[in-house]
Formats: sequence, structure tokens, C-alpha cells
Amino acid sequence: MNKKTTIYIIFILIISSLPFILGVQRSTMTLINTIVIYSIAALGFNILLGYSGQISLGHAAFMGLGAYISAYVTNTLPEMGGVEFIIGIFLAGLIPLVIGLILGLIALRLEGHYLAIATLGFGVAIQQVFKEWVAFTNGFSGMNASAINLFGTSLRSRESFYIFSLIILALLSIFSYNFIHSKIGRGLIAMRDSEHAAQAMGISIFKYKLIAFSVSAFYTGIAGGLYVHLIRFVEPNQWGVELSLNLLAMVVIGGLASIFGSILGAAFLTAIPEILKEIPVIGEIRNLSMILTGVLLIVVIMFMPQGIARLGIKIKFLFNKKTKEEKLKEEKVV
Amino acid sequence: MLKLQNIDAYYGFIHALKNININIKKGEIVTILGANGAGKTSTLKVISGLLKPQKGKIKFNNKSFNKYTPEKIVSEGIIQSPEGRQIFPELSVEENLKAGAYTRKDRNNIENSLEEVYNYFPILKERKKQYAGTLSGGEQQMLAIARALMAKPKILLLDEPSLGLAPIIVKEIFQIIKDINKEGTTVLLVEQNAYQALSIADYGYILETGKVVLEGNSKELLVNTDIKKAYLGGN
Amino acid sequence: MAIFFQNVIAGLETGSLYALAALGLVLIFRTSDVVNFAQGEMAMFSAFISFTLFDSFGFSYYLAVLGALVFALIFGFLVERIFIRPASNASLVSKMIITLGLIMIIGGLASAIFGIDSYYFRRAIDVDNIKVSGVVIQPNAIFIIALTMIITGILFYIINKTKLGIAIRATAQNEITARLMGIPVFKVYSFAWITATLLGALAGILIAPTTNVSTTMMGEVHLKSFIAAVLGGFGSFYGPVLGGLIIGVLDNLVGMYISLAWKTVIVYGLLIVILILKPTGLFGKTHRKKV
Amino acid sequence: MDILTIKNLSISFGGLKAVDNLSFNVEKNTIYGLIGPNGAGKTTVFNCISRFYNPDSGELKFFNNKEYNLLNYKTHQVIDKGLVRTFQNVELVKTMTVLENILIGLQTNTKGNIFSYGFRLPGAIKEEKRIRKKALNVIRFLGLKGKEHELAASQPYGIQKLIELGRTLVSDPSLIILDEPAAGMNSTETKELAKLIIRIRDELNITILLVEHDMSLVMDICEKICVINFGKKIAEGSPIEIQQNEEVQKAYLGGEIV
Amino acid sequence: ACGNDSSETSGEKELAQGVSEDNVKIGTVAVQSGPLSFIGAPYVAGMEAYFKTINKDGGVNGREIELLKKDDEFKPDKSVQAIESLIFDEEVFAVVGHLGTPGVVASEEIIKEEGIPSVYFGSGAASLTEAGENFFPVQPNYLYEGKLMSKFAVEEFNAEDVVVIYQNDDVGNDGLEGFKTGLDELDKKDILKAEIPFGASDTDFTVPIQKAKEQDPDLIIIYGLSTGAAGILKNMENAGMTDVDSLTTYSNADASFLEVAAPAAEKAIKNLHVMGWLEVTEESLQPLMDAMKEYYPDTPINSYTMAGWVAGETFVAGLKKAEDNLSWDGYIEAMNGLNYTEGLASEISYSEGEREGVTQMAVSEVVEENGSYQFKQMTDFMEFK
Ligand SMILES: Nc1ncnc2c1ncn2[C@@H]1O[C@H](COP(=O)(O)OP(=O)(O)OP(=O)(O)O)[C@@H](O)[C@H]1O
Ligand SMILES: Nc1ncnc2c1ncn2[C@@H]1O[C@H](COP(=O)(O)OP(=O)(O)OP(=O)(O)O)[C@@H](O)[C@H]1O
Ligand SMILES: [Mg+2]
Ligand SMILES: [Mg+2]
Repeated sequence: MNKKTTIYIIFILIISSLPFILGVQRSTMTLINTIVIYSIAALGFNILLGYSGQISLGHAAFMGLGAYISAYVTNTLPEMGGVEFIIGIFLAGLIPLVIGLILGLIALRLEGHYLAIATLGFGVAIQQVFKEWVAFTNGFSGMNASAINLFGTSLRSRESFYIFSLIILALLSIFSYNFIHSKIGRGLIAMRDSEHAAQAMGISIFKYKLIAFSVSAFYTGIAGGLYVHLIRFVEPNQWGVELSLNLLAMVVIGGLASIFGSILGAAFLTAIPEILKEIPVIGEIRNLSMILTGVLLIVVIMFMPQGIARLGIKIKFLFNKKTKEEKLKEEKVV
Repeated sequence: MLKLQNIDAYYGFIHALKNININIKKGEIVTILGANGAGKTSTLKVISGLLKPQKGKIKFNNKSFNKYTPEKIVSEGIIQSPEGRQIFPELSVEENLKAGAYTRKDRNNIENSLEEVYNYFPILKERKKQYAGTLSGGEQQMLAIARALMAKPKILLLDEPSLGLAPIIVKEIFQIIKDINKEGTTVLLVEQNAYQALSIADYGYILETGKVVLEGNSKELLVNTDIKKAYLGGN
Repeated sequence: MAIFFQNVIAGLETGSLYALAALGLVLIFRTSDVVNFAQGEMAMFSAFISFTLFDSFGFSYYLAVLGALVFALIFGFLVERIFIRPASNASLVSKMIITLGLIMIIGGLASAIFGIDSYYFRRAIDVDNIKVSGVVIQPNAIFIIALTMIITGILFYIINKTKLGIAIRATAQNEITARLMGIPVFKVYSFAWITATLLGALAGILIAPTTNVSTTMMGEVHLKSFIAAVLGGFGSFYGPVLGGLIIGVLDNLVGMYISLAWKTVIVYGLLIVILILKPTGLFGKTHRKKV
Repeated sequence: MDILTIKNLSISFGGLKAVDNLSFNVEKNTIYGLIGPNGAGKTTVFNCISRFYNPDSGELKFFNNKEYNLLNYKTHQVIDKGLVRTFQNVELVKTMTVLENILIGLQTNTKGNIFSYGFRLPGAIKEEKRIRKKALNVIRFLGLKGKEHELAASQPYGIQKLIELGRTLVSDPSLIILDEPAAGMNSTETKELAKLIIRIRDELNITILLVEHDMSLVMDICEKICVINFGKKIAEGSPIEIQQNEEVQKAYLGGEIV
Repeated sequence: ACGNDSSETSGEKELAQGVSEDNVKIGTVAVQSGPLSFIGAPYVAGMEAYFKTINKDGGVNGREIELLKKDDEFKPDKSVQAIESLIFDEEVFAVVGHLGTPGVVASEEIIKEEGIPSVYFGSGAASLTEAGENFFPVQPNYLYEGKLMSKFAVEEFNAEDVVVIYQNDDVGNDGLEGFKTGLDELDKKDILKAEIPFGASDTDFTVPIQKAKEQDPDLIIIYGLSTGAAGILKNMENAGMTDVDSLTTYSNADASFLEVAAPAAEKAIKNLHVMGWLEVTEESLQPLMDAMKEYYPDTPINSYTMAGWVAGETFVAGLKKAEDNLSWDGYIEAMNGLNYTEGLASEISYSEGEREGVTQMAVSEVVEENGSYQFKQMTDFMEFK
């Protein structure tokens, strides 16, 4: 284990124990939990957009799908001592993965704005399916779900949920880090930067687009599966264009092609509006928190066009000229 | 006519031009030579206003260009055929040429100019309705040069115009440069083909890692042994 | 048959509004490479302006519309200047996020200024309907369709036949080179944003009699205008217009003859199928990319 | 022995016949030049060989231990048959370092899937080490040592061309097709390039098919040259023969003999 | 969350969380920002206007009412957070007027677990009537309203060919469902000729109207919220369907709906009827009008405002009745005997195990008075029996 990994692990341990040390309130804990969940979704989305250069404005559908699947499975399977949750969360990832393949096939023929809007259409259509397919989703009335039940241990408390979801986030982050820094990641990035060169070098655009879409759908689906056991309710209206755009914003604000950026972005977009609402004067005036969130988004883009995660690198650069190449590299991303 | 005085320019942290002084007299052909990455393109970018120098002055007929935008500089009569051709891929060949004539006031003569450049490059006439992006590399290069010619500039900046052209066309290009120079256009020419460039130029500058290391009459430069070694492939 | 025509005409009417909005979108993303998610919000704001002029300031309808158009002109100009231009070097997706921010700002401001209520706003042509062999024809609908055609025609002419058009398309493809050719790209951007905002404002004012003037009035039109742009293909400027009309009519025909509840799924599914068959839209030109 | 045979190749765009019934063979372990006026169809031939374009008709055969009918393969499948190309406009992965760019050339030679890498299975780690070593060898061969962790896009044009060349070399090809490798180089650099190409042929036993307008390079290193115009072959032969061919003189060289 | 236990152990005077000698802290969760704020903003304003009126008169039994507002943007996750914040961080005495079905259903479990009184839901979720003793739903849910509509359709309109045009979301689907159940129970299934959905954000209502017209109905039920319902009416006018009776939901039972719908549907509007659960007379509305004018002059007064007002009324009625026994059990006990008739709603009553909320509704018709339109009650208040 090298120094960098050790630092990361210590960092993660500190972050993860912070809520306990500070003794935050239950509602804050819920907020933190949603941040963890959206981090997972954003991470998946970043693999697609940041690393593979493929856009999707329909990813909310995968998150919704994950939520419905897990709710459905845990609701319909008889009490099996926690096995139903495992099956549920597994399918919450797997089925979106398969549908992600379909989206990948669509993406094979489309690019840029066309892909963006086609996926947007896909998202809207799936959302409509959530509304109409009552047998599976219970339609507009929505569906309740139980708390996570891990082999008889119920993770009802916000704290236990936090630990559990954080472990999943960590595992998925490490997994992504590993495969991004390998042949697979290089293939994705090559496809993003120069499709022609990639093809000439033996990278099958077909295969890598499918990888990008299915992996990111998997992550997003898992996030949905966790979501439904935290909020314990799912209804169709949440999984629309707005959420898809939010995922996009998380990834861009946090930092494209940055795992840590995905998490920062999720935290930014989830927490900022809530924090703003709590500030006395701002909270009182209608929509002021919303307006300010919008302003903040724009400010971040203007002053940190590479995302918040890249800020650290900039600061590091000020102190250490040796990282020049690194900086250059960061600046050229996207 | 055009003067660069003590120019220093950066790309982020890369110091691309270091204290460059270049002087171009009216009616001349001036060439800039140098190895890869020496700063030739950057010099042209500075003149065109794409790269703003940190230090130094750019003067055109004693007017300071430092604050001018690229489009303003074009309307003053300086246009370039940029490195890498940079044609508009989804405009037709003819529309590309018309875009080159954007700042011209004498709209009526544009048709004539079109005929003129088609005369220089007949292949372009054949391809005039084709999307420029689908032209072959050399055809695109011709288009880029022709597009700049359409502006009828006072000073024409050419960044490696012979790149990717067949030998026979390369010859023609140099002939064209001579022709338009005779008609009164001042030319600043960046070339890898040092021998050819020096043969038609009046004056030359040699750049090395962002600095002018040598300048002089092209006749003198042609016989300079250092240059022969470095650029002309002679011994 | 009367029912069929009734649906087609109504589809053309709403489709025209999608088309106007889509034209605006396309103009912006062809020039400044921005997918303007805030187009609907901006249009809503302009519609509110015209309504306020009409309702609270006692302007006549046409004067109020004119006032709103003047407002839109300034509005479009300012948005480009203040929010878009400083980020002109940002990536495509970053610019998307800026317009997302704009949604929040403009939407938030609108409800802070105009309130959250909905208001009825009159039609542009308020005369009695004509009935032609069982089909009810609203003069207002004819007006909307005709207006769209005229505007499309004018834009088509500008884009394809004028110097400004070449400047616009050149800027769209390569801003830096466009500047190297002396094209004042910032004026082009301003032109695009102003025109787009005007088009959006028109769409908003004309849809108001159906959706009422409210902060949420443009949601559907906005979404459909995206779909229209892509369906028709934004390689050309008539593609999005035809796309808008097709969406408008298709929506009604699918609703009438297939299923209202599954209409959305069917129409969007069809969109995806069409795009797979024709990746640059129905009327987009495909050309092999050169390596 | 031939390594590549092209028979009656034709492709047209709209009404334009870019390649017209073209045939030529490239012999193993030679340096073969394809030249011709601008727009003659050279890059298009390359695009057909590397399967970016589908020819309208004709045969494309590649021999590497075995006979491959190239038309049966997709673009990305060509490289592991032993045939790889460079681009007329350098196509590097801009955000990657020099080393990473070269590793891209090993993409199909690398075992492992997303799971073995995601979970860092021992096999994957070993594989990654193996290919890095291989890439570093190529970097050394090209004289780019020390630059491996620099960003590819910030390198001067000449170096970028070398990196692209390295990316092809690392895949252990038996035929490389180069599209205007000397464009943008001055004569000294071109000379270096010529030496390098010969070394590639001699030391690595790689056959080279090349398109180039720089006659000093072509006449220097090519054993055989094919000249095309309007997509048709107008001459084929040794450099001397080509230089003396009148039609080539007229259409292409413009009377110049280098 | 210990208010519960403490009141049980020590005597009557023990106060639950959020209650002090001169203050009762309560909380509400409703959408305040974003596109749906047109529902939440007037709703909360109505509620707050009521509390301010009460406070101005010295509060309830000497205690002022302090209302904490949380914005959940109509999203279930934010709603859960908001509810948790109110119960556990702010420690409010009760939740009043939680708005929005997604949020209400998502946080049902927490409310149930904690046992905190939750009074009035801005939600048509039918499950609330069986959620538990600490739940006090008031406004009729859409299922019930739909059911009652069928009774009016049969008994008041003598309809034989009914078409339901419903908004394709929880509102319209529940309404339709209720209507069909009602018909079933009345054994009149065959009078329903067509069920036609429309989208809440549709921009073209031609198809639903064409489909309705094909049936040549004598009564059209328009089950949808303001914008959509107005769009339907305008299109009926255009299509010449101006002499068919129409009946719409109580959500549209306010003057502001008529203002939006009437101008382009001058003929169709005259045959419009609306369900109502509030006694909307000039006299009964006066206190609301006055309070709104004083505290929120810029906020529209519509059915949402009235709903908020009733939420306030209901909570305060219980508070008054509980007097000083302000533990959660004390309050629930007091509510269990409530029979409140002084407010906007005709009658609100609960008893143990009985959480139906308002079940009495009446139909109003549109009347025109020199160019301006109003609803006028036309039938008695009735229940579905
Ligand atoms: N956009 C850029 N960002 C960072 N560095 C750059 C950029 N453009 C050029 N440089 C660097 O500036 C220096 C000068 O480059 P320039 O393009 O002016 O050279 P040149 O003489 O035109 O070379 P060539 O013969 O390759 O065209 C080089 O070191 C190059 O790497
Ligand atoms: N995708 C395409 N669509 C239309 N025309 C094309 C396309 N690709 C190539 N062409 C045309 O085919 C002809 C041959 O092009 P090609 O690029 O093969 O020429 P080349 O021999 O490589 O020329 P150069 O030496 O200038 O690079 C050109 O005239 C070009 O305009
Ligand atoms: Mg250069
Ligand atoms: Mg070529």
C-alpha cells in the first residue's frame, strides 16, 4: 500500500466518522445519506460523461428503475431473512445495466446534441412507463418500501444506513478507480477524445459505448435501490428530466472525469439549497434560495470551469511548481 | 509597416515568445523560419490578436494593435491562412471563400476575386459545392490559402502554406505568393521549406525556442552555413 | 374525416409554437454551442411582461406584445453578455449548466415579481371561428401557422443567402477561425440570442391563451421544442420547423387513434427509432466524416 | 512475397470517383510509396484499407501468416491482424500522457476485462506491468525517453508524429501505413524520420506503406512507388523510373527532380 | 421525541414538546419554491394568516401559535428530511397541513412511529384515513370525491351519458377510480361512456374533446387541476360543446379558476358545476379575506388558500378543546371528541377509530353577474351513503 492510498483511507475514515463525532441531528443525517446516494449516481454518470464523453439526459430513469425494482422485490418476496434485500439491490443494478445496453446501442448511432435529446426522450418515456405500469409501480400513488434488512439486521437508523451506503460508495469508487486506470479506462478516454484513433487502435466503439452506458446505468440503479430504502417511498414524478439535469450538474460542478468530483458535486447540489433555506433572511423570501443556488452554479462554472475537485490541484500547483504537467493535464480535460 | 517590439507571450505557464522584434516593410515578403515549436505560429497569433502578449508592442502603420480584437485587425487589412488549415468543414467551398471576403467593402468585386482564386486553384472550382470538410488534405490547404486571398489584404500571413501539397502545387503556391506580392500585397510567410521560402523572400527571421536568433537579407541567409546545416539539409 | 382534420389543424397550430421555440434553440446551439435549457423560462418571463403591460398598464394588446418583444430583445442581449460570453471557453456541458442556473434564477425571479398565480391572456386574433364542412377553424390558429411560416422563411433566407448567414454558420463551426476571417463573432452571438429570445417570447405569448400566463406555462412547449429540433435535425433551419409540426400533429393523431395514456411513450419511442434510422434527424444531411 | 494486395478498388462520393479501379501489391519487408496529386485518392485508399470506408468494389487482401480478406473486418478488428495506420492530421488522445497514448496501441494485446481490473486481480496487475514495459521499450526506441509522463498534446508537432508512430509500433504490426509522416517537418527533421523508418523496417521487420508529398523522403527510402491521379494508377516502379516518367512529371512533380 | 411518555407518567399538566406556558410551536411542510409553489404558497399563507389572526386575539388559552415552515419542493426525500427536522430538531408539538401526497406518504411511517399529532393533509391519499390515531385528515380525498360525484351525476344531473376527462396523474386517476366505484355501488355502471385522460401540462386538448364529442354526452366530468381543466373548457367552447353540463373537482372551486377559464369559454362556463366541501359564502369567507388582506395582500385567494385556512382552523379547534392538557395524548383525546362547525368546512369531526375527515359535499353552479362569474351553491351538502 503506498502513501497515497494510506492518505486516502485515513481521509475517508475521518469523513465517515465526522457525523458521529459532531453528533448531527437526524434530519441532517438523512440529508447526508441522500448525498451518499446521489454520489453513487453521480459517479456512475461521471463514468459515462466524464470518462467516456457520452451524454445522457435520461439517467434519472435508471435511478427510478433501481428504486422501483428494489421496492418491488422486497415488497413481493416473502420475508426471507434479508435475502430479499440482497436480491432487490442486485436487480436494482442489473436490470438498469441491461437497459443501459439498449441505450448504448442507441448511442452507437448518435452523438452530441442528438444523443442528448434522444436520451432525454428515453428518460421521459421510461418515466411515463412508471406512471402507467400500475402492476409494477403502483402508478401515481407510489409505492412504499421497507428499511434495509441485511440478514435479519434492520438498518432503520440513519446512522447504520450511512455506514452501509458509505461502504457501497467506497467499494464502487475503488472499483471505478481501478478500472479507469487500466486498459478499460484508457479505451473509454480514447473513445472520448478521438473516436478515429480509438478505432484504428482496435478499440471497438460498440463495445466501449456499451460498457460506458451499462456500467453507469448499474451505478445509478444501485443508487436508486438504496434511495428507496432510505426514503421508503417511490413515486414516478421524481424521476424526470429535472433529476437527470441535476445529475449532469453534479458531475460538471464537481469535476468531469474525477471520482472525488462526483462526490463533491453531489454534495454541492444536494446540500446547498438546503443550507440556503436555513439561512434566516434567505429562507424567508420566496425562491431566494433557488435563485441563489442558480447564481452559485453559474459562479462555480465561471471561476472553476473544471469543477470543484480541480480546485485542489490548482492550489497544490501554487505551492509546488513540479505539478505543472499535472495541471496542464487537468486543464485539458474535456 | 508592421512592427513587433519586444514581444513576450505565454500559454498559461509556457513562455512561447521571448522578446521578439520583427519589422515588416511595405511590399516585402518576409519569412520566419524555425524548428518545430520555435514559436512561429505563436508570432502569427500575436499579430492576428489571438494571443495577447504580456509585454511589448504591436504597431501597424504606427497604430497600436495591442488592444485590437482579431476581427478588428482583419478589417485593418491583415489576414492569415492559419496552421492546420482551419477551414469551415460544413460550409461549402464557395461559402468558405465568401467568409474570407467578409470584411471587404467592395462587395461588387467579390465575384471577380472568386474567379481569380479559382484560376489559381482550378480544383476548388470543381469542388465548389462540396462541403469543405470532405476535401482532401491538400485541397483543404489550397482552400485555406484561397480564402485568405479573398480578403484582398494589405498584409497576408501564411502559416506553412505548402504543407501537404503536391510538389507541383508547392511550386505554384510560391509563384502565387510572388504574384500577389508584385500586385502590392505584403506577405509574412512561415515555412518549413526553408530553401524555397528564402528564395522568394526579401528578408528572413530565424526563431529558436521563442527567440529571434538570426535575421537578415534572405540572400545572406541562404548562404549562411549554420542555416544550411539546420534548415536546408545541406552540409 | 372531419375529426381527423380537426386534429391535424390543432396539431399544426401547437406544432408551430414548438417550431418557433425550436428555431430559437437551434439558432443558439448552432452559433454558440449552448443547449439553452432556460429558453422556456426566458419565454415565460417575456410573456409575463406582455401580460403585465396589457393587464396592469392598460396597453393595447398589440402594443403590449410589441413591448414584450422589445423587452425580449434586451433580455436576450443581456443574458448572452452577462452569463454566456464570460464562459465562452467553457465546455459544452458547462454551458448547459449555466443555462440550468439561469432556469433557477429566471424562474425564481418570475415568481418573486409576478407571483405564482395563473392568468388568462387573450388570443392574438380574437374573432369568431369559421366552420368548414364540420371542421372548426380558428382564425387565430391560421394566424399562428402563417406567422411561423413567414418567420421560418425569413430566417431561412438570412441563414442561407446572406453574408450574415455565412457569418452565423462560420461562427457555429469554428469561432476562432471565424474571427481570423474578420467575422465579428460576438455580434453574431448577440444576434442569435436576441433572435432566439424573440422567438421564444412569441411562442410564449401565443401559447398563453391555452396554458395561461404562469410560471409553469412553457414547460411542455420547451420540452417539445427540443424534441422538434432533434427530430427535424438542426443541420438545416427548416428541419426543426418541420420537426415541430410533425410532433404537434403526431401527438394528436397518436392520442386520437392509438392511446392517450401511452401517447408520450409512443411518440418518444418513435423519436428514438427515427433517430436510430436517421441519426441527424429526419431532414438533417448525413455525410461521411473524413478521417 | 506480398503482404498486401489491392485489386480493382473503387469508391465514389456522390458523383466523384475518388478511387477508380486501383490495383497494387506491397511486398513484405519493403517500403512502398503511394503518391499523387492532391485529391488523387491516397488517403481514401488508406481509409479503405483501415476499414474506415467501405469500398464500392474491389479486393483488399492482407497476408500475415494467414490470408485475411480485410473487407470482412470492422475498423477496430484490423489492428490485431497486424495492420495499423497513422493519420494525416495527428490523432492523439489529447488528455493523456505520452506513455498512455502509446499504451493505447496495446489495447487489443492486453488481456483482462472490467472485473479483473476493477478488482485488481493478480493477473490484471501483471498484465499492466507487462504492457508498460513494452511501451517504455518503444519510447526508448523512438528516443522519447524522459517525456513519457508529459502530456501528449503539449508536445511540438514533430514529437506528436513520433508518438503516433510509437503507438502503431507497440502493437507488433507487420504492416504500418503512414499518411504524410513528414508533413510539417523541416528537411533536417525529415532526414531523421527517414532514418527512423528504415530502422523500423530493418530492426523490427515491419513493412511500410506510405503516402507523402515530400519527394526527398519518398525518393530516398521507397523501394517501389505507385503514383495515382484521379483515383487511377498512372505509374508504378522504382524511384528512378517514377522520376523519369513523363506523365508523373506533368501531373505531380512539375518538372522538379529532387 | 419524549413528549409522549412524560405526559403519561406525571399528571395532566405535563406538556409535550414544543409547548410552553405562552407558546405552542408547530410545523408545516409544503412546497414553497419551484414550479409547484403555486399550490404551496397560497396554502401556507392561508394557514399562517389564520394563526396570525388567532395570535392577534391573544392566542389559544394564553398561548401564541408559532408556525415553522419547511419547503420540500414537493419531493418525498426532502419532505422526510423536513418532517424529521420538525419533530426531532425543532421539537414541534404537532405537524399541521403537511402538503403533497409524495411527501405525506413517504413520511407516514415516521409520524406513525413517533405518535405526534398530524392535522390536516394537503393530499388526496386515501390511506391516511387508516393510518392511525394521531392522523387527522380533513379534506375529502379524490377517491371519495369521485364517488360522491357519481351520486350527484345520477341524482342531480340525471345523466345518462357521462364522459370523464381526467388529468392523468394521482389526482385524476383517483377521481376516476372513485367515480367508477360510486357508479358501481349505485348500479349505474353503464352511464359512463368514456374515460379520457389528458396530461397535466398538455398544450393541446383537441383530442380529448374530440373523443368526448363522439359520445355526445349529457354530462362531462372534468377531473383535473386548474390549468388543465380550464384548457378543457376552452376547447369545449371551440368545438361547440357549449350546452353540455360539466362538473369539476373541489380543487377548482374558487373565483380565480373562473377568471382563468371563463374568458375563452364564455358559453361553456355557464354549464360548469363544481364540487365543494367548504361553505363558500361571502359571509363565511370574510375573516379569511380580511386576514389575507392584512397579512398577505399579494398572495392569491383560491381554494389552496382556503385549504390552508381550514388546516389552521382544525388544529386550533383541537387546541382549544384540549385546553391545558397539551400532551400528545391529551390533544388526540380532545380531537377524538371534536365536532367543529364554526369554520369554513361544514363539519369536521373525529371519534376514536374514525378518521374520515370531511364527507359532506355540495355542488355549486356558475352564475354570471355583469360579466363576472361566481360559484353559487346549488345543492345541499350530502354524503355518499
Ligand atoms: N495552445 C497551446 N497551449 C500550450 N502550449 C502551446 C500552445 N500552442 C503552442 N504551445 C507551445 O508554444 C511553443 C511555440 O509553439 P508554436 O506553435 O508557436 O511553434 P511553431 O514554431 O509554429 O512550431 P511548428 O513548426 O510545430 O508549427 C511550443 O513549445 C508549443 O508547445
Ligand atoms: N467523405 C467524403 N465525401 C466526399 N468527398 C470526399 C470524401 N472523402 C474524400 N473525398 C474526395 O475524394 C477525393 C480524394 O480524397 P483523398 O483525401 O483521398 O485525397 P488525397 O489523395 O489523400 O489528397 P491529399 O494529398 O491532398 O491528402 C478528394 O477530391 C476529396 O474531395
Ligand atoms: Mg506552427
Ligand atoms: Mg490525404
